[in-house]
Amino acid sequence: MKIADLDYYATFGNTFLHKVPVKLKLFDIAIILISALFIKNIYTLGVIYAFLLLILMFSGIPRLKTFKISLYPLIFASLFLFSVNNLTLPTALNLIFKVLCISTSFAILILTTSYIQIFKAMSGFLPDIMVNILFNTYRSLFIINNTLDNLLTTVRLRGGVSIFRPVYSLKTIGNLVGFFVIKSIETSEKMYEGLKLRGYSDKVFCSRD
Amino acid sequence: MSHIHIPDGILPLWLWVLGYILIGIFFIIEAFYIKKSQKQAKFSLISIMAALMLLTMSIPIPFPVPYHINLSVLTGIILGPTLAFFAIFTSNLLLVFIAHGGITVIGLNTLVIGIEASLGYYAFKFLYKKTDKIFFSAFTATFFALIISTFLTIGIVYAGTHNFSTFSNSHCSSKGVHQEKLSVHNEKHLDNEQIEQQKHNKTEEKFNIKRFLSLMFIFGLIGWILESSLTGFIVSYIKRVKPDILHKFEKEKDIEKIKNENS
Amino acid sequence: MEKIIEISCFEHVYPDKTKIELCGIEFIVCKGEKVALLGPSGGGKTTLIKHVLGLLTPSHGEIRVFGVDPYKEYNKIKKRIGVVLQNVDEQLIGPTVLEDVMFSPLNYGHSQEESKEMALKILEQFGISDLKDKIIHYLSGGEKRKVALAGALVLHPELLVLDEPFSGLDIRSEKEFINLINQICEEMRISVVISTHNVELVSEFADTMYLISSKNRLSTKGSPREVLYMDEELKNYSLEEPTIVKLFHSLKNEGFSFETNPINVEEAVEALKK
Amino acid sequence: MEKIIEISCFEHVYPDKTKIELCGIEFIVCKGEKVALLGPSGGGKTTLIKHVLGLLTPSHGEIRVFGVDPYKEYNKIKKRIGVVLQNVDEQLIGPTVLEDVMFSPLNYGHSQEESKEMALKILEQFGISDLKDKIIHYLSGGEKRKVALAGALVLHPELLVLDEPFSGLDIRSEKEFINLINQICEEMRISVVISTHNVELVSEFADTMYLISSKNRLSTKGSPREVLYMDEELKNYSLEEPTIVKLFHSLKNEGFSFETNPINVEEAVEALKK
Ligand SMILES: Nc1ncnc2c1ncn2[C@@H]1O[C@H](COP(=O)(O)OP(=O)(O)OP(=O)(O)O)[C@@H](O)[C@H]1O
Ligand SMILES: Nc1ncnc2c1ncn2[C@@H]1O[C@H](COP(=O)(O)OP(=O)(O)OP(=O)(O)O)[C@@H](O)[C@H]1O
Ligand SMILES: [Mg+2]
Ligand SMILES: [Mg+2]
Repeated sequence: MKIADLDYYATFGNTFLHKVPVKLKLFDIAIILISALFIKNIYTLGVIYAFLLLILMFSGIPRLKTFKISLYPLIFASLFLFSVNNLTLPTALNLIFKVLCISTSFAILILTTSYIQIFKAMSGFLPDIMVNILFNTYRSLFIINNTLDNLLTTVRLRGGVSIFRPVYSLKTIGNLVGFFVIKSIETSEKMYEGLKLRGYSDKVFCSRD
Repeated sequence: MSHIHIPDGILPLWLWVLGYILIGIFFIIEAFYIKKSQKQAKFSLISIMAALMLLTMSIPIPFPVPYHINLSVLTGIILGPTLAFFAIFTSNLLLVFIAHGGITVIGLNTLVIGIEASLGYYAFKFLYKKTDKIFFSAFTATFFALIISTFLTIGIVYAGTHNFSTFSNSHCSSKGVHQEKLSVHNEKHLDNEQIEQQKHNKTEEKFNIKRFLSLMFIFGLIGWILESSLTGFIVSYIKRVKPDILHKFEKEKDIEKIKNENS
Repeated sequence: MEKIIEISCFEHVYPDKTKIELCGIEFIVCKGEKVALLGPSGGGKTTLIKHVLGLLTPSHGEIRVFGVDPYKEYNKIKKRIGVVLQNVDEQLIGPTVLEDVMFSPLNYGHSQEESKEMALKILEQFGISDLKDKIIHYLSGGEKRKVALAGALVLHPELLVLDEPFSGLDIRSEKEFINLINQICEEMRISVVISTHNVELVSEFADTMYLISSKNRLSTKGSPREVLYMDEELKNYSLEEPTIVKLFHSLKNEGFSFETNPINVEEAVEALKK
Repeated sequence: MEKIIEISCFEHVYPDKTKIELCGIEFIVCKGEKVALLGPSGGGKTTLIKHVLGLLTPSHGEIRVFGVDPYKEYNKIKKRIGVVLQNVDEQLIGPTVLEDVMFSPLNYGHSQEESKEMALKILEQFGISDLKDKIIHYLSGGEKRKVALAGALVLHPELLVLDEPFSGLDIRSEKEFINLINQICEEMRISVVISTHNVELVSEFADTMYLISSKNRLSTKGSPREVLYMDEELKNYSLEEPTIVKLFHSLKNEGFSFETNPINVEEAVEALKK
């Protein structure tokens, strides 16, 4: 799922989870995180995961999509599990539950809370420059996302890249990404001009409440 | 896959906290440096590179293995060896928020990929100065940086998991013993004999670093080649279309040339 | 006459629930016809065009291009369609003009030499051979558009789709560009669909006009002369009449009467002489 | 009258050796004046504006804005200038509309409450209070422009600089936007510099017009009525006359004579009645 779609759900969704204060949600995540990391009993972990799935079921956010997102880290986890000699089921389940608990809770968070709110909550303990970078990245993401969409559409309309000529295709993709990088860098230059003209004083970027 | 995201829950507490601490210290020093050297102008570039790294992952590459581009070496080349860390940290952080996992290892991941970016930067600078071949330099630099960073990842995983059994619940009863072992291992975890000995102990669950290594290399190799050639094509394209982005490398080269002419 | 595009009535719902319903009359493009799609910003012109190109699929309704559903079978018809979308800037990929124009032929399996020959020929036809080694990035807006158009026409498609080809150009370049399109389409006998919100220029290139209202309805159809003088209609579509039309409306309101409905300066002069 | 901008003759060389030389006559903006900078695409309008804003510095020539060199001392004058550049998207910084408009006040040291109050007031004045909690990237093109303008005017600057504020808008929105600018500038007594390549609209907002030719020369200056009727000049500048002007030229060539030089529909009706 694309970041733009996630942001859309977070912004315009209207479930009860959207209304929970961000700080509370982050606190909950922290608790889940700590328990997932330190609990060794797979049954307890399983219960936590089941609880998260239950929330997901009744939250009103797109269930299947969220579930799919949360499965992503399993790819990496499986790589580690394959490398364990004499792997036993409990060990595997233990790791899988840990990973899933964490990713599911984050998936629920991101579908119900906009980045803006999360960054604001985080601005308490991150240095100014980092907060500025975060907000600016968020804004940049959406600007250059349009560019990327247009580029990909163009390639599609003009014949697309084919798997049968790998080197040529790779070069085309290289050109495409190169173009994208250049465009993006120009975007950043324009953004900085905008910042400067509007009086950016390298302190405040965004109101904090 | 040129990059392995280490999932949460594999590495022990001390290791990932250490990662956070290291990256924290680095950022504090860096923030002072930015303030002093008036490099605030770069911060929109940092954000853009972070956004780029996130977005390029979604570009479909028509190859049998679903592969996503990472662009960390390119980030290094464009942002320079230190500022690249900020962009990498940001993109890692945002990745966690789209549930790609790995909140505990953000510090370590940033460290590894950041080192990859700066190594790539220096390697590219060196090679480009010597050979003046843009594609070759970018390709080789990326390939080299990727190999090193893979070894770093493996090293970290090894440091964290060579006593993997302590992590499993099924050995709760022998926890004390294992804890003891842990301390022993930490002291001499490169002791080959010890590992051999462990290997013979067939009933015990054991993180097999060799198998992990080969897995990483099988998946890695395809990824490295793809990523390196892509970086090569991208940098060549930039060189042709907007060479001023690579200005810093050119200057060095010119100086070199002048020196050569003089001598 | 052979119908190239046929859309009866379709509805599209964007992921954010924005619903675009383009119903009312059928949207039909015949062989050799030049069709203009006129509507205000946000009216749904791009949405319609994306459906024609198979980039989107409607939630209701059916779309036929060259007799097939473009969303499902775009591969079958993609060689027959040339496209220039709204942001030219992001549609030029090759580092140089020549390489960019060669992009499609290469992708469709022509050899390097063939592609080069085709590209050079079309650049010649466009009168921009001298640009061939220039780097895309440093072209002016008007030049970029010409190159994009050359890239779209290099394979001699049967249908040309242009989404707001004039935005950002100054009037002189707009006129130049229109002449180029008219001339090339004449030569190659291509059907054209152009979306625009520029009422002043429509009459210079379109045989048929469709209006899209700001409420995403498609209904009026006719020749520019007919449509531009329906001032009630235009109001409903939150479009302004072109200056000449407005002038003649005002004059009629003042009690003058004219036999013709002029839509450009020459006709206006003729009408006023009487 | 107090001169706010003074540029005599300057030359700028871009890194890729493109040389822009804007010489000929002085470019002067006085207090309370509304100046339009008309020129074809690639003429150097943006270049001139970037010099005024101190984003570029000339290799030859001198630029004075509020009596200082903007490149070196922009900090001294930045509070007195409001800007909206060509690409609005990249100038909207804050995540939400309200926060974006609050950006400048916050950065100039106003407190959180003050800033908020100022932002709310200007949004009210613009009639877009209902947008205040919207996230920037979900706004339409026209709305984005309004927000950018609100952000530029929130601190009540003395000079407003707009670079092609109308590109990409349809005619209706253009007119709306012009009315908004005219009204606000009247209220706040601001001097305005607007660059555009739209000859049709110039007469609706400008007191004074400068022409930039496609060969990067700045020379003609005058009120829209004067300049738009210099058809030789316009030709040289590769610009077209507005439709009404063209019509009256043609009529004059046909032997009619008029006392006035109309530049809009109402005036044209008056003139034709006689
Ligand atoms: N990806 C999208 N997601 C959500 N809504 C969209 C999307 N694209 C377009 N829309 C909405 O659909 C409507 C029609 O948009 P469309 O781009 O088709 O209009 P248009 O006639 O091409 O306008 P313009 O002249 O600005 O290009 C608008 O209200 C727009 O906000
Ligand atoms: N960063 C740059 N590097 C090199 N050349 C540039 C750069 N920016 C502008 N130019 C060139 O300078 C000339 C004037 O450009 P400028 O953007 O000032 O024109 P403009 O009148 O604003 O045109 P438009 O209507 O397209 O915005 C053009 O020929 C352009 O190619
Ligand atoms: Mg459109
Ligand atoms: Mg410009």
